Amino acid sequence: MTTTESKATERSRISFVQSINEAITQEMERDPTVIVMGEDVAGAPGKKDQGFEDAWGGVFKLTKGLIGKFGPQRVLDTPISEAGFIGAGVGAAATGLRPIVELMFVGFYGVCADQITNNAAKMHYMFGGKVTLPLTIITNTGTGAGAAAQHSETLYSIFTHFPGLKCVVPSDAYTAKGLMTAAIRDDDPVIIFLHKLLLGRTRAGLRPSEEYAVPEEPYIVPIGKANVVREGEDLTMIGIGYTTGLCLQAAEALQQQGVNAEVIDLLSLSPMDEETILESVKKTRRAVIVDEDYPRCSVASDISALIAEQAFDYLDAPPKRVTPPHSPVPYSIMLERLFAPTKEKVIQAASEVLEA
Amino acid sequence: MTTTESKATERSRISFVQSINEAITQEMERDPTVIVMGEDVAGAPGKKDQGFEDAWGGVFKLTKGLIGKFGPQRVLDTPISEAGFIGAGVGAAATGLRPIVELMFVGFYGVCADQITNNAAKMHYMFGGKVTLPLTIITNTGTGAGAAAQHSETLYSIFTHFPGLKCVVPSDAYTAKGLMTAAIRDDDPVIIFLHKLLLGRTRAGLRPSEEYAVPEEPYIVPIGKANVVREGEDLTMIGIGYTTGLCLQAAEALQQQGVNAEVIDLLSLSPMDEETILESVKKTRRAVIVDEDYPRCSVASDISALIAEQAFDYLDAPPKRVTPPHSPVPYSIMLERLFAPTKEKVIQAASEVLEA
Amino acid sequence: MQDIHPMPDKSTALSLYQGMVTIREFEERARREGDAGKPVGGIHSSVGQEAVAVGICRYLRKDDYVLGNHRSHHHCLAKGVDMKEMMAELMGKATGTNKGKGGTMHIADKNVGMLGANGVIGSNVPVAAGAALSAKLRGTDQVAVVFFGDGGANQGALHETLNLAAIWNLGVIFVCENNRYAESTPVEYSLAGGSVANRASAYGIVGETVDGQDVLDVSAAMERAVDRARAGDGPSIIEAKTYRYYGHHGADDPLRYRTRDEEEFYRNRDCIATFKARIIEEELGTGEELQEIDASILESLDEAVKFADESPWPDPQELVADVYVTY
Amino acid sequence: MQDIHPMPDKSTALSLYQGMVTIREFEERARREGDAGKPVGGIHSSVGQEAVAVGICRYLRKDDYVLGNHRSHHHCLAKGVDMKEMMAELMGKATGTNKGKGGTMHIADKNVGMLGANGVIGSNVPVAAGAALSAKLRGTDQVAVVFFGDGGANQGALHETLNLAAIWNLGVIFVCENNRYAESTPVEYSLAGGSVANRASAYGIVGETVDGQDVLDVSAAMERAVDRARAGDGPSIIEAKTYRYYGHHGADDPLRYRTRDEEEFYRNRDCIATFKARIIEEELGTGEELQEIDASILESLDEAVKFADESPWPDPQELVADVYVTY
Ligand SMILES: Cc1ncc(C[n+]2csc(CCOP(=O)(O)OP(=O)(O)O)c2C)c(N)n1
Ligand SMILES: Cc1ncc(C[n+]2csc(CCOP(=O)(O)OP(=O)(O)O)c2C)c(N)n1
Ligand SMILES: [Mg+2]
Ligand SMILES: [Mg+2]
Repeated sequence: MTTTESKATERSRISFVQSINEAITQEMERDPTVIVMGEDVAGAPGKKDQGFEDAWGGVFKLTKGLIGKFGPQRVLDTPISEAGFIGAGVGAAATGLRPIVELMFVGFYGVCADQITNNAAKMHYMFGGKVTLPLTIITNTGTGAGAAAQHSETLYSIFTHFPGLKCVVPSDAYTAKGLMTAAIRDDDPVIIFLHKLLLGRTRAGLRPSEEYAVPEEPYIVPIGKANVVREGEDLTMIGIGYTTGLCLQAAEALQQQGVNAEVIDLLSLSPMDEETILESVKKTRRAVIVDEDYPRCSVASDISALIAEQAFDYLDAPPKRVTPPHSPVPYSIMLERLFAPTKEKVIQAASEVLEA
Repeated sequence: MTTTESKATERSRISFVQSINEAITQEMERDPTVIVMGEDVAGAPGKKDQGFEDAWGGVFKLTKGLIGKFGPQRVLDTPISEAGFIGAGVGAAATGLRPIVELMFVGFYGVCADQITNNAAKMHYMFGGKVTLPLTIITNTGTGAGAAAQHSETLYSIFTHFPGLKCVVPSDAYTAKGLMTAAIRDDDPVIIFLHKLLLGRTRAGLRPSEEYAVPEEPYIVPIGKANVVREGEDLTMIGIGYTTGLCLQAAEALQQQGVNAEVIDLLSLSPMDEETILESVKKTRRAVIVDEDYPRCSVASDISALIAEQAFDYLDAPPKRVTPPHSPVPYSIMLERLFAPTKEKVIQAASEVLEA
Repeated sequence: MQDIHPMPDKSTALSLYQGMVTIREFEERARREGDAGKPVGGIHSSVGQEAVAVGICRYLRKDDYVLGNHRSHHHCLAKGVDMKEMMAELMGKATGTNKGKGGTMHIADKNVGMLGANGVIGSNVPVAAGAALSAKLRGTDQVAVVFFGDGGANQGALHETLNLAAIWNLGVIFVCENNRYAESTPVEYSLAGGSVANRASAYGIVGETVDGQDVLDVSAAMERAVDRARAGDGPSIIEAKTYRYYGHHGADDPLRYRTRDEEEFYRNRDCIATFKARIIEEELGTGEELQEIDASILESLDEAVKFADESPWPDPQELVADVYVTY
Repeated sequence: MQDIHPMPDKSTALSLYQGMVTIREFEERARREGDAGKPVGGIHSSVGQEAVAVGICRYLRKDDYVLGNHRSHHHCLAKGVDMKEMMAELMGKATGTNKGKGGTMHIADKNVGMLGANGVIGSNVPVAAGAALSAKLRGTDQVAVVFFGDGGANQGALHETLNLAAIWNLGVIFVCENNRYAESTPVEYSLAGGSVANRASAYGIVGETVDGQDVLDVSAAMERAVDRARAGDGPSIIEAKTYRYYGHHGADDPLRYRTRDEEEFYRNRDCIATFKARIIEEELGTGEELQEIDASILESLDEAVKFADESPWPDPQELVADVYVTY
């Protein structure tokens, strides 16, 4: 019992980063066609004979240790040429491999968007379904690190816009491993968006500890399914990745005021689990959507429109969005902390929706 | 009288393309800092001594004749290096010029998105307002030419997503000239989206002929203002560029059935004229949004969410969106014609909204 | 570039001839079908550039990869894509290579190693590196060829991919079809340094310039490049000097930016006519034999057009099919 | 690269010295302020690379343009950005160069021609061409300099801009600070062909390699490049071989990918120490004089930190200000 228990304790302390790392490791063990490419995904490339290897393991250590296990043939450090190596990922995916490529920060999408939205997203369709592209793109998002306008974006909305791409956003270590595994095994191009502030977190960050230990064996969190992470009757709060935690915190606070909020962890933006959203909102009749992406033409807009159009007759109040303003991310910590959604803003929005 | 009349007739026959061309010409005459860059915006560069000049005048002749008037210093043919020359547009705008750059088809954004969304959109903000970027980007959009998945996109939604960019979409020759002039004079980066199928049209395409002649003298259609192009009480139809014409046609057809539709020509996506939309919908209590961009995270979603959230208590029915499916643009004409909104689909949606 | 290459054996010579005529006649036929009102798309004709595609594909195996650009009918045909399916694709029919969903700028047939034309300039270049990487990791000696134009040479993706292929020693062959124009823009204006092949030295790889109107000059350079690629000696650039006889696409009048004299010059060095003359001169084939080849091509084209004409349109359901494998 | 350049006159020598020490001390001070818990951002220290920035800016006028990258404090200081405002910017204060909205990777001051650092690799390269184009069209002889790293050399935008600047004959000077690493990736691994300067020949422009630890070698090449640019003779590449003494950023331990020996080698050729030794050796200045310079720099830094500390935070309204000029 003690061994099992301490094992569970140990597994419950696995961080988000470790969890992604474990998913990649296990899939690489399972399937020899899985490879990893990106800048400093190992680090110190070509210097093994000088005693250096795996110097970085990725900017956030998501790929640490892989090169030791799988060698430089399958773990490829790249030059700073995102169009080049993400395009190479497309070509490798079309010819029998399952590449995982890292786009270090999502804001860098602009130097390689063509490969993602014109090639990865469209080839399967344009070629009449005769070529498949099992490509996984990992990218890091979010504010909170004082990294200013180009290094703190979220941007999953623009990828969700494109037919042909799948977009997933884990919210904790458990969903990180499961979605990462699902992404690698998926036959379509999948982008997995990882929020900086989640990376160091253990699963306990989102839900209470040991009973939610991250399983050691590989498992899948299905792409396209949202989770109801808290049940309630008074309103529905919808979170995406990092903001799911904010919703849960807000729900706890609201509980004190006698309000019982349901919280949905969206997990998947494309496809999006419209059913779970609608079912919940039809029950609670009120909705708050919490998203860190820019407000215009966003996932938050989509969800609000979905609810308005499909659950119109059930609503007691209009849906409400909690998002940043229509503004780039400011550098100064004093401004940055005003930018993104916070627990307080979620509570405020919930109160407004409840009063409406 | 006859001269005036025939002048008016002539001016009413001015096409969308001529209208854009006239706006650029007049602004270049007025302001020596206005320049034009793009692939084949003149054509046959460097071959004047062999008797060739202005061979293309742009892929759609939007810039025809400019090089003859303003010379190769101000009308610059570029290599196929969009990141290079649009980035150069950013640098030129930051240092005293007002560049107009052409991104031939919006689907090519992927090779130069970094310059548009990381530099043009953010510099003014990141630099504390101390640098302005009076850059105009012209780009061509839309289905209807059998040009398949990469050459037929709309994509204004992803640019509207980014704070710092302004996005406008003219719907006819009159708004084309006025918005183009406004864009050039604007101190912020503005993208003007031109639908292929509108380019050859005269103003009569949207509204009846002579009384709507395109004025010869320069004028502005203000960025951020929508037009109510048809008044009605029974429902509001919101069109964007090409789809405004579909809304008007649908409105005519509905009139036969005794339904009196109001039609809004949105014109500007960022900033968006929320007031005009809301005022109309509060009056008609029903809304149909018609957009050719992909449905997810789109301007259509935004408008639907806006109406739901801000006019909730006024609505007799949920808003309805008429958009393409979540799919790339197919090549075959038989499939392509099923892709985009049509007059019939608009009528169908209107009927559904009216019955709800 | 070499002045005169010895002719290959008879069957090779006739097969190269056949390859070039097939392309020429396919393009001419597609053009005519378009003029007759069939929805063949905005074709970028490859007439004039046949020797490049045929010369390059001469030393490729079926399992090697080819990636094209917007002007790729010749690449597809030279790599062995079925003419009937291509014609059906142009017309947007369900039996097309891409089920009618790609069209002229996106023809692909993985079964013969044609990984796709691509409408965005430069976009397929990195994809080719990925195909070569995949071959390397899978332990095969397949090579990947990517075609791009003189205009395409100035896209950033090419630079990134040349560097990547060089440091990873990938079996990619970068083939620039320098037909002197990108739309109406002459290469003398757009290309700093004046040579794509010379840019190879910036990356420490081999670059060669060949006469793109001479199928033997093209294939000779290609043989060397393929040998290097299969031996694991890395990528090469081949710049083929060639010419497109028609406008950029159907609606373009090239005399707005180039002289009739210039056109004559190239037409007088036509890749098919000169090669045909040598076949006859060196007695590798008779006029009749060649006519038979021509006739059988024309017959196949009649069949292809008939096939395309009689093929069904895609089912309306196809609009939303193949967006994903699963969704 | 030249072995030994003659020293300039006294005042120039002292001003170059002062320029380099200013950078060194600014970086060290910002680092310490960060260690002490002040929100200076994830600084990419330029310590070790001072001679490049100072050597390049030696022949620039105030109205010339400089564009930087993520590691740009030295570029800013060498171009004349105010130290106080820079320090305030690092701390996110309202008095910063960018009103606290840009931070370490985006410092800009148009008044002294600093058009901005930039956090996206390669992103500022085309912008520099635009500044040069604008100068040309406005009829001035201003030049534009863009700094990028050995890692940045492999971004597509560089290729596009080199080509563009060459065909348009723009007064852009492309300065590659080859400090041997991009994060942990050695240039020997990432850079095909091994030289950024040699890539110039691909575009028919001049490329020079200089000793980036020798301010005089850098400035000598720069003088030639500026002359070409002002004379309308087009762009140049200058590749400066240099070294960053610290990790990629504050949290990076460089000994995970390079040896102490290698670090020692470069530190022993420190750009400031060697230049200082020559000043004294050639009697252009005494130890005391130099100490005075040092002291006054340290004093200015104290003032800068005090200024930053005492400056107000941006008003909350600033969050949504400056998104547009009008909206
Ligand atoms: C990124 C991008 N920019 C512009 C275009 C429009 N375009 C299509 S073909 C073409 C010219 C291509 O010239 P080149 O590469 O020389 O090939 P060629 O047409 O001569 O075969 C251009 C500019 C495009 N398809 N993609
Ligand atoms: C397009 C893009 N890709 C990746 C990064 C992340 N990144 C920041 S600095 C850096 C290394 C840059 O190396 P180099 O150009 O040599 O400059 P150095 O840091 O050595 O000064 C990388 C990969 C980025 N900022 N932008
Ligand atoms: Mg060409
Ligand atoms: Mg470096």
